[in-house]
Amino acid sequence: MADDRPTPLDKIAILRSATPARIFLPRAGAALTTRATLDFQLAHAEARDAVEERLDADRLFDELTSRGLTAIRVKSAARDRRSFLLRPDLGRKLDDDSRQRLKALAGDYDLAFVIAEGLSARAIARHALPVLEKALQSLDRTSWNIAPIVLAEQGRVALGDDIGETLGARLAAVLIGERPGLSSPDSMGVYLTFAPRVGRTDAERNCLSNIRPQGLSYADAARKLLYLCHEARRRQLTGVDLKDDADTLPLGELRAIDAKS
Amino acid sequence: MADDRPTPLDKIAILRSATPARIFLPRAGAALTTRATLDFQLAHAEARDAVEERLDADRLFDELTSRGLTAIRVKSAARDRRSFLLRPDLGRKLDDDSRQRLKALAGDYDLAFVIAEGLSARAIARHALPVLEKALQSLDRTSWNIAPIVLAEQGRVALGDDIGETLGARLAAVLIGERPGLSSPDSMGVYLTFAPRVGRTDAERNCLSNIRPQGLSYADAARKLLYLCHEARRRQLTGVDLKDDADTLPLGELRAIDAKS
Amino acid sequence: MYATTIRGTSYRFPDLKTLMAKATPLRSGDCLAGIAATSAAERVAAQMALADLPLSVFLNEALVPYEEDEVTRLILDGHDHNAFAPIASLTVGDFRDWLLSDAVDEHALAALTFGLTPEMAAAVSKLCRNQDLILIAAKRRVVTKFRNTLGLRGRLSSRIQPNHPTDDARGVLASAIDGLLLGNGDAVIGVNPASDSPEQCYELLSLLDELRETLSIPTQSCVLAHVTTTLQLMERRAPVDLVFQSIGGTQAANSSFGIDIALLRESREAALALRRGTIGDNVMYFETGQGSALSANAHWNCDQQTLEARAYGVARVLDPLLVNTVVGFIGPEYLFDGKQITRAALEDHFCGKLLGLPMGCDVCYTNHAEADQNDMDDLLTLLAVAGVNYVMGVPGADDVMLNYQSTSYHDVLAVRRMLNLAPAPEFAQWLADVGLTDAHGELQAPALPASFAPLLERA
Amino acid sequence: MYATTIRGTSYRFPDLKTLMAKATPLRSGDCLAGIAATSAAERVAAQMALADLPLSVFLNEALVPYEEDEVTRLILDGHDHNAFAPIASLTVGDFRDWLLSDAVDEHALAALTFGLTPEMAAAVSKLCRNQDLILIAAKRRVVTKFRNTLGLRGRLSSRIQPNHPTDDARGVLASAIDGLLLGNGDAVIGVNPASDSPEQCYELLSLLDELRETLSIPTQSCVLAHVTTTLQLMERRAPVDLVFQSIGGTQAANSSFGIDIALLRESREAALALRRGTIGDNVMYFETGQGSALSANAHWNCDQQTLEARAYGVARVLDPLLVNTVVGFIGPEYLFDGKQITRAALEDHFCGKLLGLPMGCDVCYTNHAEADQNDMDDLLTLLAVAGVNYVMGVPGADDVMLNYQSTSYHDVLAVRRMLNLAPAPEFAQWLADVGLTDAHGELQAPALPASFAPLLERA
Ligand code: B12
Ligand code: B12
Repeated sequence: MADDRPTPLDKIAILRSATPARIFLPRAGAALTTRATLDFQLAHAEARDAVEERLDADRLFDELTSRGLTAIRVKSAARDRRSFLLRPDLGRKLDDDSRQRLKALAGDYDLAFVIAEGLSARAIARHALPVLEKALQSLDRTSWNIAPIVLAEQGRVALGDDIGETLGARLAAVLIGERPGLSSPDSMGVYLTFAPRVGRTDAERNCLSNIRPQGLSYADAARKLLYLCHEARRRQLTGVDLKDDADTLPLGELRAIDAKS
Repeated sequence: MADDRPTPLDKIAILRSATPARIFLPRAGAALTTRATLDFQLAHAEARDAVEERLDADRLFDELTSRGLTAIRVKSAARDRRSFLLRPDLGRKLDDDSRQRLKALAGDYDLAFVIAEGLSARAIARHALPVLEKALQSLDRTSWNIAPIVLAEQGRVALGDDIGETLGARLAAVLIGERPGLSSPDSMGVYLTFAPRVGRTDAERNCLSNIRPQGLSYADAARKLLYLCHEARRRQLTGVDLKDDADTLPLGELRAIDAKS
Repeated sequence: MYATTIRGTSYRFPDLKTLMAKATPLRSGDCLAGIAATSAAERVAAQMALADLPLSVFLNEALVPYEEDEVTRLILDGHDHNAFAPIASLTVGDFRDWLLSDAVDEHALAALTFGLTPEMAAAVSKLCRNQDLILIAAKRRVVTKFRNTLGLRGRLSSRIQPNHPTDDARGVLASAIDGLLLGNGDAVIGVNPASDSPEQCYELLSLLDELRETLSIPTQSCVLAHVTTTLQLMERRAPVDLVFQSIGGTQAANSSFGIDIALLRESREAALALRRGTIGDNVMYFETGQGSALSANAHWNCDQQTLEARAYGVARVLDPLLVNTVVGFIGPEYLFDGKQITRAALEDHFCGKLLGLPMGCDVCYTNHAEADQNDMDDLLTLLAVAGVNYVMGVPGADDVMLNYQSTSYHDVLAVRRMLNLAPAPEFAQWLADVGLTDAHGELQAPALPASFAPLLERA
Repeated sequence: MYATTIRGTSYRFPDLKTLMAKATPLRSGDCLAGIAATSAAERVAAQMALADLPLSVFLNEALVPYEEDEVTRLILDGHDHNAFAPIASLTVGDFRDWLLSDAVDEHALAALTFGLTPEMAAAVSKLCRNQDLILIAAKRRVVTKFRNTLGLRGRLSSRIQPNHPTDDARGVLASAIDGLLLGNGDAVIGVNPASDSPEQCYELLSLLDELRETLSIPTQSCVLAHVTTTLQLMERRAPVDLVFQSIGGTQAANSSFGIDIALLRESREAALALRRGTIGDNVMYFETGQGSALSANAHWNCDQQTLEARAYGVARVLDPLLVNTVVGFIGPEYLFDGKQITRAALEDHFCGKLLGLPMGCDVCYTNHAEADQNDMDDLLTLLAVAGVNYVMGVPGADDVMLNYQSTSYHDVLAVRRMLNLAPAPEFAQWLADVGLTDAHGELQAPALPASFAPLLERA
């Protein structure tokens, strides 16, 4: 019944695989066909569930330590999922107990990694560890003193400021679950902030987004992060004045620069 | 600024007092003027509060007994205001304890009065007692055996069926708070049901509505109720087959008929 | 048994009515009845299963037993197989696509009318987004006549609802005049009587008739008493234009209203016999609204929207002039908030139109619901885009007798202006003739037409 | 100190910004900020006090300190006292009546533009019902030009938003072609780059420019990178049609975005110098949205809607081609559900139009908000009635990079049909020329115009 629009357009069909976007959907009059409409509704139902999911932090913590990484678990001041969603201020601040425990670990760190479920626990469960590992592999550990990995529950991006400041880190990289999309319930972002401290604005950070198999690959994410970390240290800043020019340099060269710096 | 529509229409202005309705409101273009709009919003805020109000049942109970009336307090199965609003089934049924206590009073009654706050506690607080008293005055107590007055919390109209059946009354009159309107937060209704029992439909009851000073007066309400009670007993029914023809008879005549019946 | 599997999870629905209920967008009434989907995923699963169902299933599986319900009998016995032919082979999902498709126009929809059962209309509505409900309904106009022509494209009519807590004649008159001065009242001037007194209803009927006659208004009047009262009054030769009645979607619901189909037919015959219509003989006025069957425990575990569509099945065999879903009227136990009210209104209007009814809507809410005037503004606009036949005009949107908020005379003006809609043609002409509107149909600065003067003398 | 007394209870508001906040319809962001009214009664009290306030108060009491905020300085220093004259003596309440009145038409509103401060627009919007917001906004059209004419009455334009999680050229191209085939893209073909790499942005710009050139589409393209990136790229002579930037309503908010007004002006000059516009030189594209200032703790305890209007105060001095409130984009902490999103969108569109901006709206929601596609259907329809300049066209409404739901190419089609709206005239002509639409502007059955072939060869 529907005017199955794309069918005659064989030439175009080859483009369909080029994007996960819902392109070339058939139309019924001026609307989507029933099938496309219901697919959408289903995806919405699933994405809603994804928002409610919580991270299995015990498990991730075990995985971190079993890989020989020192890690510490903290919580933001948001007590439950609803207060996390409606009170971003709470998700940006450590709870008192966490702050005390972090303080005890304070030191002279070049870089602190923070893993926060943010709005997608699934993203973190899937991608945090691989990206972290790749990043740690690339970094020259003789020149980068890395703080214990901080695994944070109910955290927003700016929680990294509080954590970085408390730990005394010169750079904080927050791996965080981006809000779940209809076709991408597990997208991860990394936000990098030089001289993290409470009150930093987003203009003072850099961002890598859409990290997941269908988006920015683990390898590319780690490479770009390496570039940004290096440049952040060299130029003593992150934010709008630091652009992601990683693509202009091959990874080998990057590593070389990094080792020198 | 607004085209103050009614002002030139002096002739019409005299009609304004004929109704509490919001007539002859000035317009601004195709809309109400700011003043009229805000008056409306205020009334809405107030009406919303009225829905939440609960009846001071202790006080009403004391007033009933201090007038020498035998009364009993019962509750519907609705526990709180929200469940009352969203679960009419609960508001139509006695809770277990109330049922037991009512059963103990069961007898051979011609008429049971039920007072239920329904959707407007204010209506009941203001109008239940005066209407009840006027009704009781009119009824010939030698021919009408009246059950103890039942004061019910969180009750819907059909709670009278459960109560009437439990008490063994041949007729139940439920005085109930109608939903609060914007200009009438305290409107009371009376629903009369012959041979009340659980499962009666609304087609089997009669209704007097809009009882309040700006609506049906206490005296008229009592008069109409008397007529309906009388006819209900005479014709052994209430509902669509019984029309309110009280107006065709003067009160004296009604009383006379009542005494005879 | 109906079932569907989504990514490994399988969902089962024991029968058609359960499937229909689970496929319904969330609303409090279905939750109250205990038949709503328990998760968004289950709801989509039900919609997918429903989409794959052939429409003809509804001719074979009755949601309310044929033997026990005269509405079911009316629906199934009255089904027009020829009209059904164009869609006979479609699934419910295909049917939605068919309705939306460019090829299906006003005529195709009109031809389909009696080929469609209310349950089919309800089913397809459950697969429609609000946008679809608007797009499809906008294709279909249903035109009816009594003393004027209602429902034409580009028109929006309104009922003047001049209710008064004691049915006071002057009070009713005042409200009605207010409405007329604001260009309202072409659908009907209709009073809900506060009392059940036939005497009082007679007086109201006479009052409205006199008003209409005095001003020569090409419209109709109505006193919305119980049909049995109106029948009595017609016997007494009261000036009854339209017979009003609330109706529901099951025999049991109607019986809780004290009516059945025979009684409705009888009242229609009686009204027709009065021959008061000048240009048409649509003499019935029905009101409906989701939740009434459930409230009367007369719902057979069907979802409230399907039952609402079935009420339209009753209405349409009686050729009404006006049908009106009083959508937010009862309260939050059936439609919780502005969102549910909006969805229900669009569904009702859509189903009613598909079934061939001259649908109006009482865009309204009570003070115990989670809704406000902004929700009504939105809904009124959406319905006007969807081509609703008429809406209510209540002074200041505040009904001082029924205790709820509806649309105001001003709202009608506003929406007509917003979407360039005019009143019924005969009524528009009258407004111009008495000087209430200018050459462009725009309402004039306030002035009392000369013809109104005698009326006021007496008031 | 502002105060009002209602039936004996007196309500006090220490300053103008508190009064404004308390007078705002309920929304989660103001609750989060701790400045919302705590009861419906307090809200009405604030609205009543606000209604009685002379508009001129806003020229004397700054909500954000003049000394500390360049946006305040921009607003107050740029106020046009002559244009303000017609309303100089009005209260905020009177001003609402004035805006609604029959006498005030499109020209009166256009003349008023720079006589109005953003705070005045915000204030009056708080007294408006949704219907008023629609009625008034519909009077005002704002027309802008670059390669086509946007914002004319009876037109609805759309942005093709062909985002891709890795900025893949073929993926972006595929989405863009889909949009064009569905008649979208007259406002702009605009990609949000997933990465912050200037190199990647350059490639996207070249891709879009080639697409537009190859097909001779009378439209413009944009890569929505940070303005500093776009500035760099313009220096490198990348084909930049429009400069994009997110903006906020306070200096602090803008600084949290890494921008200030001087930077915006500089970028505008750079874009103008490229002389790429053929029929006009509106070269800026701004996005805004309630909540961004609060999120950056840059809100000075002002309500989010007032700050949103102030962002328009920034935008309008830069003569943008497009401004777009991304209304439900951030999440439930600022706009909780469909109802709040709808209200905010109508307010934003209203304020933007009054302030003279070519307002579009990203009718959208995230999956953590209490909203769904039905809410968007409603809102899109309402905005189209209100005369919104343009909306987004996202394939299947699902942005696979930004992770939220917006309006689809199909939605644009649907609403154009529903309300009989056409694309920008030059673009409509192009659609007809390449054979995508028929003589009535209706989209044709699917077929690939010959001109698209070479493009696909290379893809
Ligand atoms: C809501 C309402 C309805 C709803 C009821 C559904 C529901 N679940 O609530 C609907 C739309 C179905 C309805 C239908 C009718 N109603 Co009605 N309804 C009202 C209204 C606006 C509010 C009632 C209320 O607040 N009740 C209080 C709450 C706390 O109690 P409840 O248990 O939840 O409500 C029950 C009763 O209200 C009952 N009910 C509702 N209407 C009627 C009418 C009669 C005659 C009876 C006996 C019972 C009854 O239904 C409810 C569920 O059991 C009143 C007006 C008012 N200001 O009160 C008119 C009102 C009571 N209804 C009226 C009428 C005439 C009718 C109809 C007969 C109209 C018709 N011609 O069909 C029908 C049929 C009623 C029936 N016999 O079943 C008249 C009664 C006049 C009179 N003095 O007899 C009133 C006063 C309005 C009017 N003037 O038109 N109604
Ligand atoms: C929501 C959002 C916004 C909101 C943020 C407000 C808020 N309170 O959430 C608004 C609309 C204000 C916004 C603005 C901008 N954003 Co933004 N935004 C997003 C989005 C859609 C979701 C972010 C998310 O889920 N965060 C996770 C939650 C759990 O954490 P959160 O603490 O609540 O979120 C914080 C961060 O998201 C941060 N943030 C948001 N955007 C950006 C951008 C940059 C560069 C940085 C450092 C931080 C940042 O703001 C939030 C509050 O602090 C992402 C796309 C995506 N798929 O993730 C783009 C995205 C992160 N934003 C992007 C851009 C470019 C911008 C702008 C620079 C655009 C512009 N030209 O002005 C501006 C300015 C940002 C700044 N410097 O402040 C890009 C970043 C590209 C990159 N790799 O650097 C992304 C990937 C989208 C895109 N491709 O266009 N954004």
